[in-house]
Amino acid sequence: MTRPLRRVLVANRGEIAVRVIRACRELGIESVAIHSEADAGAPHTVLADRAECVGPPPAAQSYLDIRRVIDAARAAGADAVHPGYGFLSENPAFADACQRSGLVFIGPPAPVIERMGSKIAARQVAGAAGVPVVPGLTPADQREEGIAGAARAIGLPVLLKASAGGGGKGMRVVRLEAELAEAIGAARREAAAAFGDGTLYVERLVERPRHVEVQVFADTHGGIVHLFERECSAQRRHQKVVEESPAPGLPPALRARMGEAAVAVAREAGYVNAGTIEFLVEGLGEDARFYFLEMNTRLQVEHPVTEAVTGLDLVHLQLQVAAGAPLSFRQEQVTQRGHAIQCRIYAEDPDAGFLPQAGRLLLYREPDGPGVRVDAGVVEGSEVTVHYDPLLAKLIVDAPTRAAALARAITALRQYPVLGIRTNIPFLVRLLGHPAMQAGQIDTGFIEREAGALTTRPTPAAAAMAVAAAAAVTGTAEQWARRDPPARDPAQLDPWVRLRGWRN
Amino acid sequence: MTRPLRRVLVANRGEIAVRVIRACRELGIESVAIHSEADAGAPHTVLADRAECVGPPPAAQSYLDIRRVIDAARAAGADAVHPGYGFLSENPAFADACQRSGLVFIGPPAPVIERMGSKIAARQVAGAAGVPVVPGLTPADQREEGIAGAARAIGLPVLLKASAGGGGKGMRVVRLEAELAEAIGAARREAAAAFGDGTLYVERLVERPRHVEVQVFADTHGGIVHLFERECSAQRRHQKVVEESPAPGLPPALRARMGEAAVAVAREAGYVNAGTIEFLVEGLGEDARFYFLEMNTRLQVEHPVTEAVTGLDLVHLQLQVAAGAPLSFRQEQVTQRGHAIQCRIYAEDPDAGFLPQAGRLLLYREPDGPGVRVDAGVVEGSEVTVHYDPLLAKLIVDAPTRAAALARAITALRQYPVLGIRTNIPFLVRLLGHPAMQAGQIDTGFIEREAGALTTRPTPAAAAMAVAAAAAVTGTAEQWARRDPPARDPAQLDPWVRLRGWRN
Amino acid sequence: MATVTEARVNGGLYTVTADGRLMRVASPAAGAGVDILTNYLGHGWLLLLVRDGVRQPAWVAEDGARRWVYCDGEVTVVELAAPAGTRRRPAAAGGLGRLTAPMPASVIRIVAAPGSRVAHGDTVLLLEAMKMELPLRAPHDAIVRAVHCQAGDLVQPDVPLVDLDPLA
Amino acid sequence: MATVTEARVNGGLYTVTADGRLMRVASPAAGAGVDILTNYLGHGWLLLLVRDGVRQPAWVAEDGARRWVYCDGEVTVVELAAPAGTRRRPAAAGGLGRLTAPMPASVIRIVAAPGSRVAHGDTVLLLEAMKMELPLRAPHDAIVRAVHCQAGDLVQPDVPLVDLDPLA
Repeated sequence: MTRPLRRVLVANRGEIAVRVIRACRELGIESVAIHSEADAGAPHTVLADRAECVGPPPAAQSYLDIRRVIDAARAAGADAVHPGYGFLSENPAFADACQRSGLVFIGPPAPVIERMGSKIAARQVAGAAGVPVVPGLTPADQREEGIAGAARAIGLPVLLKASAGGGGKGMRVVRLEAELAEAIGAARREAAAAFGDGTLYVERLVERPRHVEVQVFADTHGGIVHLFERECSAQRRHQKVVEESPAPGLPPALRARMGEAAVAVAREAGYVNAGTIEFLVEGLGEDARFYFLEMNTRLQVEHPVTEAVTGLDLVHLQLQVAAGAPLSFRQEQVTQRGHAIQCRIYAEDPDAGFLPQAGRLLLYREPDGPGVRVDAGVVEGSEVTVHYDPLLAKLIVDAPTRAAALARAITALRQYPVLGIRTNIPFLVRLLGHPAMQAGQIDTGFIEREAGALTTRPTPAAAAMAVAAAAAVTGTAEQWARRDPPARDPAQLDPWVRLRGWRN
Repeated sequence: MTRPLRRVLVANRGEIAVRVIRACRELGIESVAIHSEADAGAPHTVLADRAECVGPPPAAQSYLDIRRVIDAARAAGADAVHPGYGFLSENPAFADACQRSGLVFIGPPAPVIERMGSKIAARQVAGAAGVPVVPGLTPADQREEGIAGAARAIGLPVLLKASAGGGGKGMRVVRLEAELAEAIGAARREAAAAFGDGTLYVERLVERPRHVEVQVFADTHGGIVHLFERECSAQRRHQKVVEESPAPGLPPALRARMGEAAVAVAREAGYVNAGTIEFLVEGLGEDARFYFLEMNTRLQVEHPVTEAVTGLDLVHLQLQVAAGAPLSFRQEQVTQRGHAIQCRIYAEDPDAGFLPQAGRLLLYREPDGPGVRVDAGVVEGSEVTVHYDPLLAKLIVDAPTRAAALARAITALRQYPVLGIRTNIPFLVRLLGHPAMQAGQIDTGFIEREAGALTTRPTPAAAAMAVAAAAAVTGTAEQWARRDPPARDPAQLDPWVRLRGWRN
Repeated sequence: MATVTEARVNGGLYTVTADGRLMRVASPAAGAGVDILTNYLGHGWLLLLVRDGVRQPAWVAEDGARRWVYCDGEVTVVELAAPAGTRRRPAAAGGLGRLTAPMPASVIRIVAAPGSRVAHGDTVLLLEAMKMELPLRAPHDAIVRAVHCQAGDLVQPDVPLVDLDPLA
Repeated sequence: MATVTEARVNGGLYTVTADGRLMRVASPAAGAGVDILTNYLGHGWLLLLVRDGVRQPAWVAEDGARRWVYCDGEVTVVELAAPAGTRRRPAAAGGLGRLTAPMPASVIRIVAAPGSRVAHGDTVLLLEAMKMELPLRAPHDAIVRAVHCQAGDLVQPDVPLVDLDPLA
């Protein structure tokens, strides 16, 4: 049944394309990058063995164009396609087109993507697997009146979501009747732009829920395992910001039941390869209950926290399962060890409404050291453009305990200078230091409620001094380099020694 | 019994000082760096909360000067001292001076350092613990004739070692009578320079041995555990180059017996804090035997591979145990998961006899991504001086299997440009790709035997092309930056698109 | 050899004495000063600040007349006074009467046509960047005087897109 | 706009055509050429080589007239032809008759005094750098003519330390 992959086209860009290309190389598989005209020379195209240009900068004309991507795979002689996340990863037409072109699609079969991508069908699957769901529906009448009517029938507050995809795109909370019309229009346009399908789903809003998801993995031989949970409640506008594993305070019995429920849903769906079952968790401790929310039929942005606690490499597993290999381990061999936290580094200005930012990375130095992993789609000198998702990189830390992991993440963020463009790094430092985050007690509405405390901070005294000094750092870098040549003569005193004298 | 540490002086430099300072910060402990005049502004002094200058560049007048280091600790108000590895870490007089100054020495008590630092006493301890040893002695007559006589009595070939320390300094293999005189002189001078003590130890040379060591940890409450083994057979002139865990091909029963033997030696020694029991392993498979070689009474350079497979943080544990806390886990809770490999990045020229190199790091970019950890003592722009050990950084990778870890390490090394000074990175790429390394079948003599195959390689075709192109890259960096300003207008075509046209 | 510069940060006045790689920053208001060792990092600088013995690193990047600073977990961007003869970039782009894009974006829709009346907070123009909608809202009650773009345009920051006549 | 340069690497002749960030390197001997896209990386460059569709990155750093190149796991240092009027560093420092330190080091001991006879391989001078002993050995049978250093000296590379008179 095993058919080794020789050459994989990675139908994505940014950090996930880099991550998949690396995994291919580690397994002795050739990689083919695709890129738009704006991404020629981007890190994922530098790392790959080959690359194909698939069109002009707008994603709809390049990364989202099924025909061009398939043509690129054929032109490069690829035998398989890894979709990454976002873009075409949950588009059944793409999975289908790959199969019809003789390309292995590294993910579940097209009909499974289609079924689990439909909120209604996915809920039916969960129901058939005996897993509880949150009330909601995709109105047959998709006009504004039809969606508004459905929202009223379920009862406000409701959540509007793109029926075709996840990731916070096209998602809106509606609490007041008066907000309905504008929210429906905005959600529909965002959904159409992001997924090529403006169909909306309306759901009862669970107040103060936690978002806890379970990673599942299925091979083509009927083997299915779960790889424990991820806590993703730190969200801003339904966009995850910080993810961790294990979920803090999750009772062991609940964790076990959620794992079993996730495997049951995947089995009921006929699932293959990596997938994620998202749950809402309501309540605390032994009273907590969970509801099936949706399934993501692809690798998640936050898969590294699962890798850190289980010691598995999810992209290696994806490639192996896609080649027809059975899972090499059983459920009881999977361990959840230590604590991992991922911070998403976005090009956005937290002090200006989290507005996405574009520009050149003048200084970009990643933190390193024990328990620190950075998955990046940029390097120093990269130009961040307006065309794509503002995710620059992910910082993943792991440590023996949650407290140590939090401290490690904060230390790493404070050693992560990204200059030339605003990022959310300062916001992340404040978020991880917040008492509720330190206590592990946050729900999906936390960041919105605490927005004020998290986004404003007076310039620290040291920073003001540094700014004053920076203003005095004149001359070009080249001039500066000449100003003080390296002290190759060991007898030459370092200026710091002079500085000590100066201070007396 | 617990006395929390508030402020720790790190009596070291380079990557290990950086690593310890980070650990302090993660545990909420203030850190004090020390530095010579050559190291003002070095990464470890930038990261620390405070720093003290301890003297001029030569180590003997700064990092090795007990009085100055103790004075620095007092001046900075430290309540504890972490010695790192090398320098004063295995000097019982230093541990003693700390204690007499009211400073907690983060390591074992001075008498234990002294006992286990003496080859004779350490062998007696091992013998008392029922662990086999390799024949050898420290001649009472330390004149050349006395040492030569001992070598003849044991029978050539023999190994001469510094009685006072490890790390390959002062170590010489003597196979021929004619080499004895020069080897004794050189070993004695190196021993004296490195450890302040030229006393030599003479040992039977075990041919084609593997060097496998076991990490142990003991608290002040009688708790002792081992954290599995490290394979350190990839050595050049007794200096470890690549370390890994688990040791490839080590039979599980032998692993278990070595772990028990290590704990027995540590218990017999009255050991406290982190230590390593080094063994020589002779033979393969079920016939393999092990001999106690020596004990290192400090953190090892290669401790990160143990951290990767066990999920523990050894420096956190050191700080906790030094504060009087009991170990928070039992032996049976320690797991060895996946496979980890460490490569030491040295400033040395493999194509010129591994001569240490000095100079400025013009370009220094670390690899990142899944399973990649870099512990570095330098940053881009750092000046590497002639005064200290040439270890710049350590690359540690971990992956679910040894094959994946090897592939990951090679991929990472090939993405690790260090320019401006020669390093052993190209050598490491060749070493990890060697069939014997891929098969996990190397002994401590492997690198010397294969020196030719490992140190020479014709310039690859692509590299020759790159060199030709590099010669054409003219103009200063600043001029270059101005030459092609960022394409902020998305309509502006990227040059790569033009290049495609050029190729047709 | 030492040069002395004055810098104003958040309304505070700082005196910077620089001598090669060494600097001392003093603020009359803040009392004691801070000593700084500058390290050249290739395309930027690492400043090591020392005050009362406690150290703090700061990274600095150069962007024309701007300096970007990362220190103590916060990013600050400072614009140096332009030499005489060069045009200074306005501190806040867009004035009371005009709307500008905050970043490069594409225009999705003109919501309020020229001549129409908009209330404070009304969306005047809908932009999109990085797959997110960016509504440009009226900062006050106004009449739309002119619109300088159309749907589908790619627009740059700091370029006026809509002129508004404020209503009293 | 394109500039054409010739470079000699390992005896092979390469023609480099550069146009902005694009370069094409061709070698008459090697047949097909390679296309290169240059990325500016702050204090160095990242070259992206493409040959027959296969890509390979190369990092380049500038060090005066030298270029350091990391490509395909190997480091190569190339010295550009010096402009007229500047002194070129000798390709191999130290000649047949003199010994030099391979790197900055300190002198531990003068083993062979001026006037003494040394055989091929004999240690003439003992240096130390980075805690390792570095013996300087006679490259041939010789008489030591002069020693230009003494124990304890810190010595720089490329500076003659010992002069030898070769014996036939």
